[in-house]
Amino acid sequence: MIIEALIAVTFLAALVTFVVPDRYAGKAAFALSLVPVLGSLYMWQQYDASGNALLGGSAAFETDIVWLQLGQYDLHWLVGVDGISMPLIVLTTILTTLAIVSAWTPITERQSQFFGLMLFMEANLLGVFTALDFFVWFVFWEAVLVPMYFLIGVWGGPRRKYAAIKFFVYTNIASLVMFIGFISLVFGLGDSISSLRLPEIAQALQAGQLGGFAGLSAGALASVAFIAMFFGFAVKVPVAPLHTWLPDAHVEAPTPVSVMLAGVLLKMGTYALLRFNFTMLPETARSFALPIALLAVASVIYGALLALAQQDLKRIVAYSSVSSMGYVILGLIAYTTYGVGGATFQMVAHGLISGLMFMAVGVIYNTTHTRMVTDMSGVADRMPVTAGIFVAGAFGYMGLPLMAGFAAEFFIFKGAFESTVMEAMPLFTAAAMFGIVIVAGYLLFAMQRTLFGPFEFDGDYEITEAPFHDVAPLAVLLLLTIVLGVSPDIFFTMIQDAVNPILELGGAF
Amino acid sequence: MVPGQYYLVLSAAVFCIGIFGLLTRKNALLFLMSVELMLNAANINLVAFSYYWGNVTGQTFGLFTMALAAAEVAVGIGIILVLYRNFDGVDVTKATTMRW
Amino acid sequence: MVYETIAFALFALITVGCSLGVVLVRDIWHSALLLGGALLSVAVHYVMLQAEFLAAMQILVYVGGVLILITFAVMLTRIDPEVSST
Amino acid sequence: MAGILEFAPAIVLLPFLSFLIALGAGRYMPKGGALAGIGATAGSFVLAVATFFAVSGGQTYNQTIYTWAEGLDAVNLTFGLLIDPLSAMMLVIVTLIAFLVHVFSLGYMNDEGETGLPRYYAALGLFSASMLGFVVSDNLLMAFMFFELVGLCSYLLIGFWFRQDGPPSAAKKAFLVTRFGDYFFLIGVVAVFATFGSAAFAGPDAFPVLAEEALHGEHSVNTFLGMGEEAWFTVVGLLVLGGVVGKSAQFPLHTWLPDAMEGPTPVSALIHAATMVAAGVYLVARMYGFYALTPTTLAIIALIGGFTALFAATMGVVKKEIKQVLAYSTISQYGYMMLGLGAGGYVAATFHLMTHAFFKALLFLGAGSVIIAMHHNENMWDMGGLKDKMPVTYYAFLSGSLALAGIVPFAGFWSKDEVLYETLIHGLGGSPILLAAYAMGLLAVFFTGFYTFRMVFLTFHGEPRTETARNPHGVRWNVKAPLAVLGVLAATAGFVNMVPVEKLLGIKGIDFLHQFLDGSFSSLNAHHYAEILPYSSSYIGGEATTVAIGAGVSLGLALAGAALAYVLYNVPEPVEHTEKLGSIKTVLYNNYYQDEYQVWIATSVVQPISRVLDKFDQGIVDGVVNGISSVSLFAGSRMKRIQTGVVSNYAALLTLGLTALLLGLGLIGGWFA
Amino acid sequence: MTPLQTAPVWTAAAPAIILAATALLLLTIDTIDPDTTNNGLLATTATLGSLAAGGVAARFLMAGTGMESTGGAISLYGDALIVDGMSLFFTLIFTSVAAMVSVASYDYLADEQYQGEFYSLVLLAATGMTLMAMSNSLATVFVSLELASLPSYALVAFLKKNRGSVEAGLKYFLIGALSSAVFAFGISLVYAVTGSLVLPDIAAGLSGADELVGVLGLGVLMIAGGFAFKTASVPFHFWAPEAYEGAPAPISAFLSSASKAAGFAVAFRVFTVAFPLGTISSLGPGGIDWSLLFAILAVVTMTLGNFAAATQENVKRMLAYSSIGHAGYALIGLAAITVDGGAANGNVLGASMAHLLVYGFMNTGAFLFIAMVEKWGIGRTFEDYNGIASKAPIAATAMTVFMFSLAGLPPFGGFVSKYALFYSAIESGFWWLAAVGAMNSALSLFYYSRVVKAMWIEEPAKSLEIGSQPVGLYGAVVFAAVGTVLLLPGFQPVIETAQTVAAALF
Repeated sequence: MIIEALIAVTFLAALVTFVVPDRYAGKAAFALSLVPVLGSLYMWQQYDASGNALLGGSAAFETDIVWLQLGQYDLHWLVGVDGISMPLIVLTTILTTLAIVSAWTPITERQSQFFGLMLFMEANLLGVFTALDFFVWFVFWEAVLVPMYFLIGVWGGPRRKYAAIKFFVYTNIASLVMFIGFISLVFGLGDSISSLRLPEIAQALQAGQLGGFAGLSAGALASVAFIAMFFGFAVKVPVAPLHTWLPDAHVEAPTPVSVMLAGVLLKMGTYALLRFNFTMLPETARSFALPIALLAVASVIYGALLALAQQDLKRIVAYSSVSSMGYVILGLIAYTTYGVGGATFQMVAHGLISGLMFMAVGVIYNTTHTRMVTDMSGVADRMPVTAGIFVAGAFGYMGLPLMAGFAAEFFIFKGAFESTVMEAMPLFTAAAMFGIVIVAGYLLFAMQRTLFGPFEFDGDYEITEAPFHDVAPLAVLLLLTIVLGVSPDIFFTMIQDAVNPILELGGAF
Repeated sequence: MVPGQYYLVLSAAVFCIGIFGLLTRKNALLFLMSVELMLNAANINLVAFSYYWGNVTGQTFGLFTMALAAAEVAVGIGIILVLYRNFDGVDVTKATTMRW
Repeated sequence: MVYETIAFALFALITVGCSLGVVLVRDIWHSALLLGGALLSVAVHYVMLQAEFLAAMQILVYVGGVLILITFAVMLTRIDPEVSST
Repeated sequence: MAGILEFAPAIVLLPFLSFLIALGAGRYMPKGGALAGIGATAGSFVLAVATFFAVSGGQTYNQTIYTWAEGLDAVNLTFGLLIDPLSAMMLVIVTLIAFLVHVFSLGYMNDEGETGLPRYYAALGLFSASMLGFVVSDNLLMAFMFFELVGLCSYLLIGFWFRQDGPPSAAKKAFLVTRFGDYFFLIGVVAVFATFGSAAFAGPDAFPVLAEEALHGEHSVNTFLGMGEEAWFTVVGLLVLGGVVGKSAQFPLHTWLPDAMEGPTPVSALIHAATMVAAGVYLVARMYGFYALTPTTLAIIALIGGFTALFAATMGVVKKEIKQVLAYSTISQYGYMMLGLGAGGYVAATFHLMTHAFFKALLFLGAGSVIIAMHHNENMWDMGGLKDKMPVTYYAFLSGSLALAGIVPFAGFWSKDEVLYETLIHGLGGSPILLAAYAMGLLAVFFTGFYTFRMVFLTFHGEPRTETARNPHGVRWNVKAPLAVLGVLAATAGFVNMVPVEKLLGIKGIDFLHQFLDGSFSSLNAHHYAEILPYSSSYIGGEATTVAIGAGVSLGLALAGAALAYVLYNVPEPVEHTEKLGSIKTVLYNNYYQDEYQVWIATSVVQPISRVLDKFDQGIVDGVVNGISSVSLFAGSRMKRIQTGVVSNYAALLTLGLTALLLGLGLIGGWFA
Repeated sequence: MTPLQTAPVWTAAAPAIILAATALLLLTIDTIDPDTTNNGLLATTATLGSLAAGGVAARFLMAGTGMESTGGAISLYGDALIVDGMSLFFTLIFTSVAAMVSVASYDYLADEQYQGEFYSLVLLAATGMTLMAMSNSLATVFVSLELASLPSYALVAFLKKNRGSVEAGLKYFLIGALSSAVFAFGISLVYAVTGSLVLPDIAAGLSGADELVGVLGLGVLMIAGGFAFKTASVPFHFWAPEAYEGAPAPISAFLSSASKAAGFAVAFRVFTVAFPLGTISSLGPGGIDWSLLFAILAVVTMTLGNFAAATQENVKRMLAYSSIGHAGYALIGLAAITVDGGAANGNVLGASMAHLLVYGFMNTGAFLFIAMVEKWGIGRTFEDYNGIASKAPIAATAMTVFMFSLAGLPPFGGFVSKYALFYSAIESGFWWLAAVGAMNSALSLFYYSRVVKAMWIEEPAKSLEIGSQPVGLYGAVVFAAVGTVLLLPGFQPVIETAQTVAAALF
């Protein structure tokens, strides 16, 4: 029941925050958000699952209740946690709390609504990462979009309306396509399943129960469903060329929201890809290895090159997220312990680091009121601590060893290189790895121009060191990044435990 | 005995004339009259086939139709009168404040 | 048999003719009048189909009720004979 | 000294501790945290020396100490320590130089009133720690990780004066160029893992050993892309070499190094002598067992080395700033080391790595001393006549210069000569490529002698050419002491390995370094490498004759270069003689346009591509997305026009619709039959 | 056969009787005190009457009245009316909508005249709808349909000084008159072929219609047209945008929710009972494939509704078009019926019914929110809605719930009902229909979210003032919102009931 309690408490916290007066909303939300943090840490400490929750492994804190009997397939309230979701839950709660703190400065109006929505989103995110019934999962999955829509639309920048609508409609259409794909798969399974519980579906698929549907043979159906689902999730990830909502959303969103968007929401896409496409349809995934690897490499390189062309710090980080998530796709398609495990690890690592980068950009923005590279230089002169953390975060993003990003990327590269899904994987891996050079390029260029050099600033604002509560979340994230980089096993063992059953399916061993 | 098809043809003709009037005339009252014609076409069928089938169901329904036609006309004329008051006429094509 | 058919044809003609008149003549008064004719001829059909009661009702309700209502409405809504109908 | 090797981790951790102390508490400490760094590096040095002697005594250490990532059903990724003669030697060098640089920094930074000292000393501490971690790495992954950390530290230190325009730019360039090399290195690491399932340098799973066995058909490994084993090993070797080329500033990735002079001079000393640049060459030496298996790789290493040695030396001859000359000399000298490694002279290259560390650190610190004296003016044309004003600096510097130029009996002579000698005999043994490399290396000797003494003469001899040169700023003990130590070392370090003397005079047993490096792990010693090398040796006349000819020629060339410099520049009023070079001058001033083409690639190729892609992304990719919505909305706006507002039209459309349905359904249903 | 152990058979029609009686009671009250300015009594009476009828219907549903568990459908008045689960289910929709509309009208009509007539017309229309759901003969279908329509015409034109309202009334009436003529003619043709008007008898008489399949087909098509008018489906939808836009907003709510549902109720019954697909599609050479007909109508209706809604500037009109779109979704219930569908037929029909119930809440709520905005006198376009949330967050939250639920987003009732609908359609093999529906849902999100955007995201105009806090409207809107949300977790009983009662039709 702890999962239910966690979600319920978070919902409750959201409700409470909604009615707290604006002045206290930020502090209240922070205090309340500590409860889910503690809850998730407690879960982590009590965590006792083994194997993959979808493939016969035991899920921790599982609850299974029939919710809706509709037609042939019952809908269950089925939640549980395995090694793939546990780290993401911890990431979600911690990042939300930090994002809330980082919102104290920039959010100056309608605070109680803002913080309430943040918590509401957290609750739904927890639902996404714990739900093991398709329907429950989908409800949470979609419900995440609603607060995000408002968070961008109400508190965002000048073009926030466009960005919010674009984000909302784009991702919703993607969800729909995915939904259709998945449901057609369910129909292809016919009578071999009796509910939409993901473990049941996954196991039926492994048992070769998939039949034809809508005039498609079983194989064709698997391919069509795979493509539809991949499309749906790829938008969320986002994989180039389906990424164009992301820069707009990031640029317009207020910093704490960007943090959540990059830190957790993008992970929903990769998490779902892993849970659905790569777990349920391993053979199909393997047969699509070439296009998927191409997309992954394209995302990495294309995203990185785009980041190189940007003048807006947030846009740079936004495009670099596209690039980083490309690695995840590459890791997933590798079907090796290090590949898939590394991809999962990258979800957490990138969550922390991109959160850190967005927050750092935000702290600078709070003071300078601009994010344009061309508008400032030598900021490190006035904000040494922020700049220092910015530099550290940037190096983390570049994959500096002993920070989480390197661990994740190395795992992925290692896993992808030795992958057996196709002959040319080493070449794709090498191509994708070139991203680490470009990422260094644009981050170093950006830092050189904004942070270093003689101090110059055209605006009317006085540039001084950011307040403690702005810097503290940065420091915490940096610390977490380093801890995870020095000791990836904190999560990596757990992840592998849940990932390995997936690999056994496709005969990777 | 006149074959049923004849009545079908007759009623169809009347129905079509009704539709024709409805489509070509702008006067709301003529619209009403055309509808009356169409309803009568239905009634012709009903009565004719009531006769052929040898039950009174059709005739009974014909009565309902008449009554409802009358009620409809009453409501319609009410509406036409307010139309007249608001739009200074009974031209149905004049009331186009809402479109698209 | 033949008489019946002839009678049917005759009244069918009247019905159709009057109906056409309703929708074709310019003056709305004439339309109303022709509608009355059409309705009456329909009543004759009813009689031929052994639905005398319905025929009576047709005359009472339609010609007696509906037509008069329409006439009233025509009177009430008539602004200018030239533009009242086209 | 039993068990001293158990303390080896402390060698790495002490500087790391000083990093933490300086970062956290540096601002509250006297000297801005310098003392912590000095103490830590001194401690490390003591431990390193102890380790060195323990290793000399035959002890070794190869242990995993931390499992970084445990693989379930997959390989573990670990950290471990490998202490063998090579790493022990390197530990001593690094800790010594780091210690001296810390001391020197007291004079260069603290006494000059710099701000941000805690940051400086923290980075210095981390730099030392990273390099030491790299040196003791027992596997390629760990090596890579510390390799990268070294890169980070160089970035932080080169860009130390971030409030100016130059240093951040140079720092960025340094990191970026080396990152480009590291890209290949990382692929190499991954490939090694994928190929051998292990990246250990030593022990039963050592990948060089596995590779050797694989080539002998005793062990099977994974190869990729349909390549044979030897071809694949060559590819892997070259990939790792990418990192080496970047970090050790070999052609064509050497461009960052001259720019890196923007950093504080002690940092330059550290980077050039013992840490970052040395890391590349050290890596090749570390996994020499792997490189020795593939002749193609060796040939490429030798060629790169020889070419770089010559190439950089020619650029050094026209530079105006003292540190620039030194920078190019560094590139050139590392070229020699690469040449040595590529030519099969494992010991020779290692030897040169050692001697170079001493004399190059010396030269940089000496240059730093001069720069202090000159109030941070680095232009040699503004100096002159300094030898009387600062004799300690002068004699130390001269010792270093003689070593650099390769004048007997200074350290550089012995090591450089051995490198060239190894190249020569192996080249004669049937590898014409090596002969070409040898020729380049030999030619570079001349240039080295020339630019070295041009520098010495311009700086110290003649008449002072500016006011500052006449009244230089004094330097304190903290500058002089390191110079003195290194000056002695530069003069004497060569005696540990006097192979020519041994060969010519037949005195056995004075090639201490050879003996030292022959010890310990059987798969990691010089002896083993010599066995697996694909070279054979051949001599001109006898062995002794060859030695004599080689040494004579190189010494002669060095002296010739020095003499030319003497003629041209050891005059009271030296002038630039570059006009005589004609158009070559421009080329040399511009460093063969190496920078230009790399900048051109960055700004005129990559940036436009990224801009075009950005346009493409905003216009086409996003345009499609927006287009779909626009089309939908347009369709909607057309579709709603049906609703004309005229009720008659509605009736007509309704009838029409009904008719259409009637026709459609009727045709399907055959109602009209 | 008795609904309750001791009650006589006619009590099965109690919901309709209660509604009619309440309408008469309202007229009586109005007669006693025609000039009253306090409409609390009228609104309360109307609400209580609706609730009572709804309560009885719910009680019957739970008791299983007219369902197989208690002996099957109860037919009244010579098979003219029939009480079964489906009629009760729809009665529940009508009455809950009527109740919400009545409560909301308390504020909306505060300054209007003829309030007694208004409420009694609403309840009479509701009675007509209830009867529609109970009709078992084409005669009663026609009469009850007119009973529901005639008050609606008057209600739409209720604001007789308002040109929009009058125009809406006129158009509604004219198209309605035309449609009823078409409908009547269709009935006459069916009668001509089968010789009966009672639905099961028509089905029995179909077998001899091989010769006259064309006539029968035309009749069926015209009858479908009559229903299409009532449900605002293409091509009989033309009245809807104007009528919904021009009518008083509570009436728009009433028409677009209850009246539409009534149309579906009667269409479901007539087509499944009188024209069983198995029989009618095998007549003559090609038969009359009304499943195909509805499939076409469904696709065209939902596409047209959604596309036209996407570019509206007027929120009410946007909702009007969206309501057309939703008619398209509900049509899937008929379109996805197959000859050998078996249980799947009942499932898809039931899913459609369940969707109509959820739709009743969310759509009524949305229109009532518009009513509230009209009451505030803010304006009708999206721009006028800018920043409403800053002044009236609760109402705006409710409206947000309606919009997202209408778009089919979780976590609201509209999501699960749409899911059930599309799911059942796929189950019947009409995956392409579900796909079109889903695609349209995606498009609809765009315009629904525009409302939300306007309310929450846009800056309010300087002049934005919200005068009053209408209690009744707030109550109704919040009630609808709570209902919309609760229908997600509480969807189980709804869909179960709907599918059970729908299965009884086959």
